[in-house]
Amino acid sequence: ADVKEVQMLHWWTSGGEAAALNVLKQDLSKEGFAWKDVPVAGGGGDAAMTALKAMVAAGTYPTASQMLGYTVLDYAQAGVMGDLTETAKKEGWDKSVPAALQKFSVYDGKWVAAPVNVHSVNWLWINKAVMDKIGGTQPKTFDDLIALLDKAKAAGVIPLALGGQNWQEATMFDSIVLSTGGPEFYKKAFNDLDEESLKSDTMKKSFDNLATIIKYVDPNFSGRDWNLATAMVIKGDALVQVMGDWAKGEFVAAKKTPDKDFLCYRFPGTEGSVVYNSDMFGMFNVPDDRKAAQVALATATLSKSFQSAFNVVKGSVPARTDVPDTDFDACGKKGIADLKAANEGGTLFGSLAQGYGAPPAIANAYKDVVSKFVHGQIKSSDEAVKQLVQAIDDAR
Amino acid sequence: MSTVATTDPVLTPAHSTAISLRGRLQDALPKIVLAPSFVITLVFVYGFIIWTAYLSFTNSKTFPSYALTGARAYQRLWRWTFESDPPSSWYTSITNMAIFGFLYVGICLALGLFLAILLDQKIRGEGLLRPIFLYPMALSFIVTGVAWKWFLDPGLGLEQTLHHFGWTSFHFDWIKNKDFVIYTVVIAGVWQASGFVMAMFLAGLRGIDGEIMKAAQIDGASPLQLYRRIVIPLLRPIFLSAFIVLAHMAIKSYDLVVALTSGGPGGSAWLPSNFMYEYTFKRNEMAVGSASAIIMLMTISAIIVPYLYSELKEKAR
Amino acid sequence: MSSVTASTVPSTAPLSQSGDSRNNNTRWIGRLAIYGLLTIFAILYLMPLFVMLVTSFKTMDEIQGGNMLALPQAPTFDPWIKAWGETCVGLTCAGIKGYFWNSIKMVVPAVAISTILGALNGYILTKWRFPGHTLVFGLMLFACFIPFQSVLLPMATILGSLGRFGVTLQNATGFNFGFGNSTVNLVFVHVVYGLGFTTLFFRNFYEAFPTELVRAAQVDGASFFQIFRRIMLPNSLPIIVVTVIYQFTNIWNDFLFASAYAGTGDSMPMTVALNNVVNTSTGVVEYNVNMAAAMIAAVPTLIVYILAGRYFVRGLMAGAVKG
Amino acid sequence: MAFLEISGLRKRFGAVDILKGIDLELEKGGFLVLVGPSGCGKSTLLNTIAGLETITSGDIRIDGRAINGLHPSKRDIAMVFQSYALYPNMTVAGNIAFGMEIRGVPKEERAKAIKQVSDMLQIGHLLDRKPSQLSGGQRQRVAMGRALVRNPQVFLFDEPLSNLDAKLRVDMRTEIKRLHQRMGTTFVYVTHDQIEAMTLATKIAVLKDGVLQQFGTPAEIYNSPANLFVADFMGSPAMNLLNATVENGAGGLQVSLERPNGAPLRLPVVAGNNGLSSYAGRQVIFGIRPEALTDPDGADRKARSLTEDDCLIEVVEPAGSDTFAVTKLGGKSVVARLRADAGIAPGQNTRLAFNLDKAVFFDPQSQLRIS
Amino acid sequence: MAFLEISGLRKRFGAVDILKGIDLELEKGGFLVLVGPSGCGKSTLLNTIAGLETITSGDIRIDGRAINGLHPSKRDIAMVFQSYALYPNMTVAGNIAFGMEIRGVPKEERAKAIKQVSDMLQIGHLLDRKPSQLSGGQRQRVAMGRALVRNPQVFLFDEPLSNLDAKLRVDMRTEIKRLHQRMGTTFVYVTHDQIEAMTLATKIAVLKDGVLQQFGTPAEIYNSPANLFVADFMGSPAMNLLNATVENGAGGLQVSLERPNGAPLRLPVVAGNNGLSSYAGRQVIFGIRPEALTDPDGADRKARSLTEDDCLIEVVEPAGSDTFAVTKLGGKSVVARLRADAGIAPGQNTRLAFNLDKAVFFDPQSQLRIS
Ligand SMILES: Nc1ncnc2c1ncn2[C@@H]1O[C@H](COP(=O)(O)OP(=O)(O)OP(=O)(O)O)[C@@H](O)[C@H]1O
Ligand SMILES: Nc1ncnc2c1ncn2[C@@H]1O[C@H](COP(=O)(O)OP(=O)(O)OP(=O)(O)O)[C@@H](O)[C@H]1O
Ligand SMILES: [Mg+2]
Ligand SMILES: [Mg+2]
Repeated sequence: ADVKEVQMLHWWTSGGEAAALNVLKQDLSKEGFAWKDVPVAGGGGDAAMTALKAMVAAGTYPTASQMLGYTVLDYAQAGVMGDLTETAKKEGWDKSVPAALQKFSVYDGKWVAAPVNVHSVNWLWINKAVMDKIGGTQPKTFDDLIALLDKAKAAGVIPLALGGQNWQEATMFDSIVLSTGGPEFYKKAFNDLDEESLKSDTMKKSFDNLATIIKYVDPNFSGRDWNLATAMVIKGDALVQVMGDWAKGEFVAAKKTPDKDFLCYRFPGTEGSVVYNSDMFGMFNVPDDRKAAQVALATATLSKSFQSAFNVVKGSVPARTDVPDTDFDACGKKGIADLKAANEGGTLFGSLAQGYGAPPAIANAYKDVVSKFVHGQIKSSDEAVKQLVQAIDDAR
Repeated sequence: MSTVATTDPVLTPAHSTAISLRGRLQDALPKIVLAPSFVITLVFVYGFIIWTAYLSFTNSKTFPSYALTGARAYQRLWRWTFESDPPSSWYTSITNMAIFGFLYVGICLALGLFLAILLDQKIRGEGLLRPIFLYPMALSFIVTGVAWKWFLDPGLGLEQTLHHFGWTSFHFDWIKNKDFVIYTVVIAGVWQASGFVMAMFLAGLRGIDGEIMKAAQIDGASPLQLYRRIVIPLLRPIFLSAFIVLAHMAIKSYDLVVALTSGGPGGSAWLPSNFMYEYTFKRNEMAVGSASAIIMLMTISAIIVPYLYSELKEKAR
Repeated sequence: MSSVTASTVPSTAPLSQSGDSRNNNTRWIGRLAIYGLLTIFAILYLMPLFVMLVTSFKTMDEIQGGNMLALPQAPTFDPWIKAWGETCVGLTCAGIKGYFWNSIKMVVPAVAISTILGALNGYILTKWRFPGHTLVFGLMLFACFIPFQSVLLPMATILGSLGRFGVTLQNATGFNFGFGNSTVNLVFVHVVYGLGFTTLFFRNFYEAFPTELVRAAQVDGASFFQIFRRIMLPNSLPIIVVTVIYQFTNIWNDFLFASAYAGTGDSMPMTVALNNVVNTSTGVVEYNVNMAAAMIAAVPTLIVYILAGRYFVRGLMAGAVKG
Repeated sequence: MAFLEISGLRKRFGAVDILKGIDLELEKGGFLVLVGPSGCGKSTLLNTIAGLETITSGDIRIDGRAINGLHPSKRDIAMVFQSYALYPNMTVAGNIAFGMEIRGVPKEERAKAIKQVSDMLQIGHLLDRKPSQLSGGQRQRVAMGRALVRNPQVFLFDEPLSNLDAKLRVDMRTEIKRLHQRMGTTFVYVTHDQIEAMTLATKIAVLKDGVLQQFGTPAEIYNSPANLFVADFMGSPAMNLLNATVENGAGGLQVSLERPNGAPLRLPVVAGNNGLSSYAGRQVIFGIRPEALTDPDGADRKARSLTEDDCLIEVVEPAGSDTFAVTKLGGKSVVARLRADAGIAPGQNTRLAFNLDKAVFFDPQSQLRIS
Repeated sequence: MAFLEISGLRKRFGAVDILKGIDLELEKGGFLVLVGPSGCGKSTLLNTIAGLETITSGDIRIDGRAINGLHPSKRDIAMVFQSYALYPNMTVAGNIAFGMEIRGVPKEERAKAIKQVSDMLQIGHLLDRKPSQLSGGQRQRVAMGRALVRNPQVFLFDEPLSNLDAKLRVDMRTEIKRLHQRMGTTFVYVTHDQIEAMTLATKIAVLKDGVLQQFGTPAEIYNSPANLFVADFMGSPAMNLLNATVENGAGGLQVSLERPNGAPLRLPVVAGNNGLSSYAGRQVIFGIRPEALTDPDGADRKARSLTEDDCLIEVVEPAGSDTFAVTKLGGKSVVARLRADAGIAPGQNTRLAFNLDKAVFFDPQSQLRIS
């Protein structure tokens, strides 16, 4: 490969994301580095990770690859990641990047990845027109939420828009657990995988809450893509969706404005906490002559200008806490503030559903259980808790 | 033959070495030509199967690790094999495989043959119809999966359309139902592959000697009997080909399930290939993925080998 | 001739017509049933295509708002234009048109090589049998079932080593042998894993091929390869068509190997590009463009179907042997 | 009324006329043998009767019923194909029994029929083999067995004995004759074997290039060929056809034949051949069969007009039961059939006897027989 | 030294012995005709010579060189297959020229050769057709053309004329004979046609069930059959083989045959048949060919021992050139060949002449000829 070239494996192929990456590409080209695109979309990065594994097996490392959470650590453990500590020091990443993220971008004291953004998943997305019609207000507790959903139901609107795919269900459940058990509980159960918490009554209550809320979903939800669920809210067929902040992109694409056409609230009972996931650019152990390009990429990625430009488009918030929020919309501004607060207050938690709470084997086992519960293969919350403990134990 | 070879050089020593050298090369030529294919198969298929089998006894996670750690992966699979309430993903996969494999192969064979026979009746516009039945193969399932998903979705597709036209009692929500979702996979799978099976049978039909068909007609065979007694038995080798192709597609149907059902409600549409892919690449439990691959291969050989044996034995005489 | 027909037919018309017309009636009903069935099936098969086609001419608003099966209210060609020349595949936004060539460069050699090898293998396994031929065939056949997921990594390792070997070789000799070239790699992989099928197809077709013809050609002095080229191949058109259809489709549509071994822009095959257009993790999905792109991507395969279909000829072996 | 009626039958393949208006009538239980040069359309005619080829124009009736459009399986016909067309996937027994099976004949009955017909065809030991494991003649017999087990309205046989050895062929021929007499079924039979044609047929149809040349009983065809083609075609070795001049000689009408050396050969013609007298002084074609031209010792002593003369023998062909000698007459090679040990040698002058009772005469222009 | 030598040749298919030790020698330029009942192994023998079937044991040599392991394409052999085996994708011309093309014969030369051979086979007008568009006989001629254009060391013909009409067959036979004489190539030829066998062969091999019964010149085979099988097999209609008792009669040795009605028929035997005298008083099998048993008018007047007697005619079969009559003698049906218009009728007593010069005798136990 050409030494003045950045080979970048990623799965950001669609409109907004690609446009955002283009900013990076242009930043690099200003410094004289060419961008060699290796896009592999599909399955939320599954296909890309498969391709990456093949590349690593073949010994043809890309300069960098988009990666999620524990994957970075796996690759670092396998000894294929590069070392960006010098750059990190120079750029002061240690201070600006939240510690929760550093858990994944620093391995064995060495910076191996550059975080690009922080998504948070404990959001409610609400159609304002419908909200106004049924006279609802922002729900503050889980029960508020149920009351609101009841109102919608009475008005003949689908109360809750949900896509019946396991990651969507689990993502919603992340929020429910946080809301039901509080920050401490969430951390213990879903980040530390504490068995006692996992089989506690609080967890059972969480499942019961899930069972309650799932009743407000229309019967055809199974298998629905998340963006179709979002579309239901946009069109006013449904009142609310529980989804990560990437859903905002759909609203924006449909030319809707926050607070005017739609509302973004934290999931009731999770105010002050942020359940996050983050995209990272893992940096590979490339030959020395390609290092310069890699450093340039890492620097550009964590530059404030890029962080701002990218995240405005992506709907997420910057991965460093010192980026001004001027270009962000209302929801974005709220997100930045929340992240900052959570980081400082120690209430920034990795999303288990999104692979930031535990390694993929466990995260997927968790999704299995939630999904089976939602679709009735697991019939009671007792059973669900038992299954959850068992599945996580298996996958450890 | 062997006796001949020994007498050969004795009687005409002068020529025979040259002749037999060339003759031997000549004799060996078929084997020489076949050898690369065979060696490639041995290395890249059987070599890799052994590699996979090896991995299944290690503790490989994200990456292969080569320290043998015992049959833990198999123990887990074994336990999962009987976890039916709630069903483990593995249990779902293999039961789905049985349903899907049976229906998919069966319906594709039947429908493919049926269409081929229809098309073989000196049809005008055969050239137009053939690609219509074949084109589902050509389209990437990533996209056709979406189209099917909509089509089968009670809120978007067929059901809603029929309601729209006044047939409001029509109800078809298999794709949303954990007990029926696998049948929608069968439908889409059949739609995709039966055209190719048709093409295979059509090729077979075109190869049958017309005189034999005439003879059967003279013997008084009705068209039905003609096909049942003469044509279909003559297509036996094609059945073998079609069966292998379909069985392999059934076993490898991965994107079909994902694109159409995203795994189905609660993972109820999984097939073993989904399981394999999930564990090997998504869950980074390569040992389990490898073990499931080996078990799949063993199951296949338990089904295929006797079939192959009976099919090939007879011909070899 | 026509005058003769005209003069002879009337004399026998009354009787023959009564006989004929009854038979003609049943024949007519039969034909009608056949065409009817074929039409019904054609419609069923076309249904999903209809959904795709309709969608590809709709605007996004309409897709999100309306019935999937409804005709477009305001048909638009934009999705097609976009799919062809504007949509983004990763960061390159020039549509999918550029990726055809990558795929063709890979598919054509892979199909040709695997078909020819399969034909040769089938020829040998039926007409040049040797002890153990059944075992060899059985092994090649069972190879069809190997899950591609489990060959992905070891194959990558081997291809990687070959690539490094190629670099060394190139440095030493100054000549590029193609090792490590991702197109070459893909051709290789597809040939390896297509062989089982192509061999299967041809072997089972040649099983019924009259051995007398091979013998006659041998007596005529034809060599192993001459018999293959002059006698076997010309009489295998239908199975060649089937094999080409199968291989072309599978290789053209393969995503797993293509994404793993040739994901970079310069050699990215069509499917990876299409996948990148269609699949999105957290972005907006443009269904109309996706559908259009999928249909455009399938055009070469369709062309193959239509062209190859002409060689589904009947009666190839007629008149060859008695028996 | 005729059982099998073919009228104005025409068949073309693409631009080529293969059958050019065939008219035939065969009574129920008749045995029609089709003969003609290779490629003249015999198999095609059989195929049209069976319904395996469409008819371009014309009519085929069986028992008064036009069957033009009738499907082959409805015609109640059994056929032996020239190319056998055995079912390769079935055993010999399966091949033979298929037609009965289709008709729902009970198993025991089938077994009995198979046994009977396979014994007759001497293929009893082959019943479990597949066609690919049989010799050419065995295949042919299976093809015949497949037809013979059935009891159809019409049998169609396309050169069913061509690959059998002489002995077997005679046996089979006898069996066929017996079968025909016993069952009274109508047969249409293609053969190139003159003896088969003569012994089996109740009627012979001679075809040439898709045109019917003559249709009659074997004796008519052999003794009174309608034209030069039929005369030449039927009989083996063929009838000698020589240029001759009709003369009014001393003892009545006579024909004169040129000889290579010297005086023409003059042969008196039996009185009563009226047509010939009008040709006096003109050229005719004189036809005499080899068996009517023998060594005097072997000649028919009862013949009304037997003429002997010396001829120069050019070639001698011993053929076991006979010896054929070739001489030259009327500018042509003439074949005589002599006894096996007539003791002649090429280059010698040998006395030959001409049996003029058996001579026929043709008009050189119209090629038709003068009668 | 022999050109084609076959020694101890054995061939088995699976568990069945097909050829059971064949020994043959044929001189260069010889014409070997293989005859034998259907399924006796003729085609198999031809195939082993061509190298198309492997040999189980034994040796085949051409020109002193063992060719057992040699590839068919290297044997320099041309062959006509019983099943034709035409290349369906090639035209007639292509079929004929294929072998030459493979051998790199220039185009003009090929064209010339095609022209020549297709004229000879009368298929010149079919050169552009595909095999599927030909009649059976035309296909067979193409198969023959494919062999005849070549100039190999050995020609192998497997029933090459079986589907041709009698006239064409005679023409072809003559052409083959001419070709053989002109080229001096060695021929191995399978036929069921007795006349073909007799007229073409320099040597005939009679096979039965994979065992060579007799190998000799045509005259030897016809006149001195080695055993009952050969006697019975060669000749059409077959030789009459009757149970007889040898007696020392008044005029020397005589044989006595039973007759259905009354006194046995006594026939004096030509002196010099030494072997027979030791059988005096014992049963033998008396063989006489139909042509040696005729109406007295048609009998060979030169025969040394001609006996006439009345026989009861049971069946009469007119066959154009001859009439065959069946009578009963020695407990068996006996066929006599009479002149075409011998004027006999079934049920009548008719005088028949026995030509004892031509009689042969066999030992009933060993079935071998007594000489
Ligand atoms: N593949 C085979 N397996 C078993 N037996 C076979 C096979 N091929 C031929 N035979 C048997 O071998 C014997 C000899 O066959 P071959 O073809 O040589 O006979 P043939 O003398 O040519 O007879 P025909 O005159 O009928 O052509 C036959 O009895 C036949 O049934
Ligand atoms: N499909 C075809 N296309 C064109 N011509 C054909 C076709 N089939 C047969 N013919 C021609 O029709 C003529 C008659 O063929 P047919 O098979 O009836 O001859 P046949 O009398 O049976 O001859 P044989 O004695 O050689 O079998 C032949 O000259 C043949 O070449
Ligand atoms: Mg014919
Ligand atoms: Mg034979």
